[in-house]
Amino acid sequence: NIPTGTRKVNLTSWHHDKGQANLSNMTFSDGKLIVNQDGFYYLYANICFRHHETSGNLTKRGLQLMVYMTKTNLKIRRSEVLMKGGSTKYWSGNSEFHFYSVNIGGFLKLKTGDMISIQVSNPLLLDSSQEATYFGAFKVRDLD
Amino acid sequence: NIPTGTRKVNLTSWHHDKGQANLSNMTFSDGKLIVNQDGFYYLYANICFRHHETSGNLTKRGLQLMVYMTKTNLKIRRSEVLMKGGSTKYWSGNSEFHFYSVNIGGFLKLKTGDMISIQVSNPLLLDSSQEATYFGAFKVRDLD
Amino acid sequence: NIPTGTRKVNLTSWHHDKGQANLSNMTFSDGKLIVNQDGFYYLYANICFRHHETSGNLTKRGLQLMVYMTKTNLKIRRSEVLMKGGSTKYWSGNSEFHFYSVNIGGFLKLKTGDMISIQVSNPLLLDSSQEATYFGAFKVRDLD
Amino acid sequence: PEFALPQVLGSALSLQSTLPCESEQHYEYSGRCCKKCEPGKYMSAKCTETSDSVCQPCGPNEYMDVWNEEDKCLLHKICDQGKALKEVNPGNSTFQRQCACTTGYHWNEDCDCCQRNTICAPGFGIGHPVQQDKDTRCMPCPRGYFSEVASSTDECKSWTNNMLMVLSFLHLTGTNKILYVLI
Amino acid sequence: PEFALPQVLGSALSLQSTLPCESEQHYEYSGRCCKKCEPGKYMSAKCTETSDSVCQPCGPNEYMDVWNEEDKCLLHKICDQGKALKEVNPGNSTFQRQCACTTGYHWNEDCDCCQRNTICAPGFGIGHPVQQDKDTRCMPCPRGYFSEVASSTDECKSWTNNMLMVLSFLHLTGTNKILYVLI
Repeated sequence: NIPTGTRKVNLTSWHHDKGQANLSNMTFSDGKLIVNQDGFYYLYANICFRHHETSGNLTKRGLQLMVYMTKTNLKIRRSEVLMKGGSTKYWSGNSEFHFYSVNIGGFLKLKTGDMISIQVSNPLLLDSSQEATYFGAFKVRDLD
Repeated sequence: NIPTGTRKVNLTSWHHDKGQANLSNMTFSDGKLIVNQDGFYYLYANICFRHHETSGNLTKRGLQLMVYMTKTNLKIRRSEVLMKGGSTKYWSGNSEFHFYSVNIGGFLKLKTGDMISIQVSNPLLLDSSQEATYFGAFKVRDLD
Repeated sequence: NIPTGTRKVNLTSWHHDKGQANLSNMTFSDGKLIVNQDGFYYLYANICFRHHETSGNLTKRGLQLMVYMTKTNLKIRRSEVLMKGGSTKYWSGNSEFHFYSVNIGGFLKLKTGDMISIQVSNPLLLDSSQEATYFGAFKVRDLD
Repeated sequence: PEFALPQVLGSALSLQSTLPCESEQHYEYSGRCCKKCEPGKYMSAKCTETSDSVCQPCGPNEYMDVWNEEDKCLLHKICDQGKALKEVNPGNSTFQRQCACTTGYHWNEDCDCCQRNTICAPGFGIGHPVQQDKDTRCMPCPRGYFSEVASSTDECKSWTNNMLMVLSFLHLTGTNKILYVLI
Repeated sequence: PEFALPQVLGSALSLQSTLPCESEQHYEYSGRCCKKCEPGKYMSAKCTETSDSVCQPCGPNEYMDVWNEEDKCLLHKICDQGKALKEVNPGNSTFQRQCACTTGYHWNEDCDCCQRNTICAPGFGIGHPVQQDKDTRCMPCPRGYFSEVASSTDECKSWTNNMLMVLSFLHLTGTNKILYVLI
């Protein structure tokens, strides 16, 4: 069975230049978006989870399908969850396919060197197509 | 009964100038937003589904309530799903009202002539009030 | 038991300058964001609901976990729901923890003096940590 | 400030007491006191030093129920049958459309939906007046009345007219025992 | 660059080897080597050619536990009773607040929630030491011990003190059959 309680996992294998992925004025390394310019940014993520009965039964316990966007600030060696979203789910056996998507977004102050990364629960259930699971950031304006 | 698996339907009848709807620097025709200027845009959609027992029973099978945002590029006569979101749902008969909303959003490169449209599953379950179901785009900056 | 049908409540106690909260070029008073400059703004909110069995049983009826973003226009003494999102939920007793997040966002025209506020159903179930429940707005550009 | 503070009643003389422009039907703009647009219209152009405000009628499915400076009318809401709502007043360009829940349901502000009316248990009947779109009020049947059903629409029935019913009931079944009930 | 590359050990002579400014308590800014703000404070203004960094104390419900150049303190987390959390250390301006799950539950990193402790089946008892906020560890009862209940708190009981219990049990019920058990 697919373990429901798999540990919260850091997602590192993102496309950053293929398909709809784009990167400019930010650096991408080891699954993290690194800020090059202080400013106010709009950060967002969309994560889709799915399960098909052909992948085996889910354990009877409920699932908690979650996404966390984390900021790592090397100067104070601190990681902080910026935003989170998700839902507990009861994906019973009698339906052949289950699907759930969560979207988070917010306008936040970022400094040069800040690193943005995504963690999810139950990575085995991820729908990793590019239109389903993605995250990003764009600078809206300078700091005051 | 309301068929659960109704085909994915293209939504065309949007208000573009009444109530909260607005249109500037983009063209709206036949339910599609047409891009007039190359650039990086933030695209978003919010879709609400609802069912009241007075509208009849839903079939026992689960529902899959989905939204898809599609880009059509006439030059290469190609349509591509940019973003998707939604959830499988088990709306049982014993509750008089069911409701579910899905939100998707993302920062994408668009070119003049690109056409953005929205498809949903189960259109009969749409809550079409303006604060419930809407979509849009705004240009954030020029291409590099 | 936690009453499911608690009245829609206006959320007023937001941090506006602590932690990740920020405020510039807008005024915050009595839980409302007040617009100081006409323009097109992107408005967003993320609300998390949670229930742990140690807080007592939820009544058997379903829950409807909703967020509403409202604009109050003093000139015409009118309040209007700009955006809404949420889901009906059936949080049964046999699981120790339930969680659900909803995200809404949209690009809207706002005028000086417009006041933006958030209402939710079931405020007792709110997860009030800063990464879970927040709302905001940023100006994208001037009116045409 | 966007709008001037209302004059305090009985305020003492002020040197240059100009009548306040800002009122229900007027607004101050480019140094002039101009007329707002009447209900049913929106302001397509504000006044200038040389021209008055320009007002246009609301389009179909729109309304504006106050004097205003808005650049657009408000959109009528939808009486969504899919939410068990029906239209009770279509509204017009100066009056907002009104919806109500179909019979047996009432609008619940909390869930923004039509919720089933409360079912009155046996021994209770619905209270009067029955208001559309409001939940049933169950009242215990007073002396001389009864209700033997659980219902969200039935009132308490008085014993008297039920005596006949009981008799007819008996008659129907052919047994001639008469129920003696202490009134 | 924001921070200078650490000098490679044993690097050869470099022409102008100035001591690196960037350290736990210092930062380089406008050509000077300035002092960071101590734990419990944030930096309301960076140093300039002529003035030092300006540090302000964290406000209520805030903390900063390192030397820093941050323009704001961090917000203490909430020990949310609604998630079965309780405060084990309120924290202060230099130390983050600590929460833990109420008894019978343990923090599960995966769901970010307090999960019920595992219940040890009969024949198993809880392992020691029992750690707050950690799941029960169920250990099979070794020879001479037993557990006849499913519990997340009970240890294996040794036969000896239970023999009396069995006897008393028999005594109670009056039958005098003695259980001979091979130890």
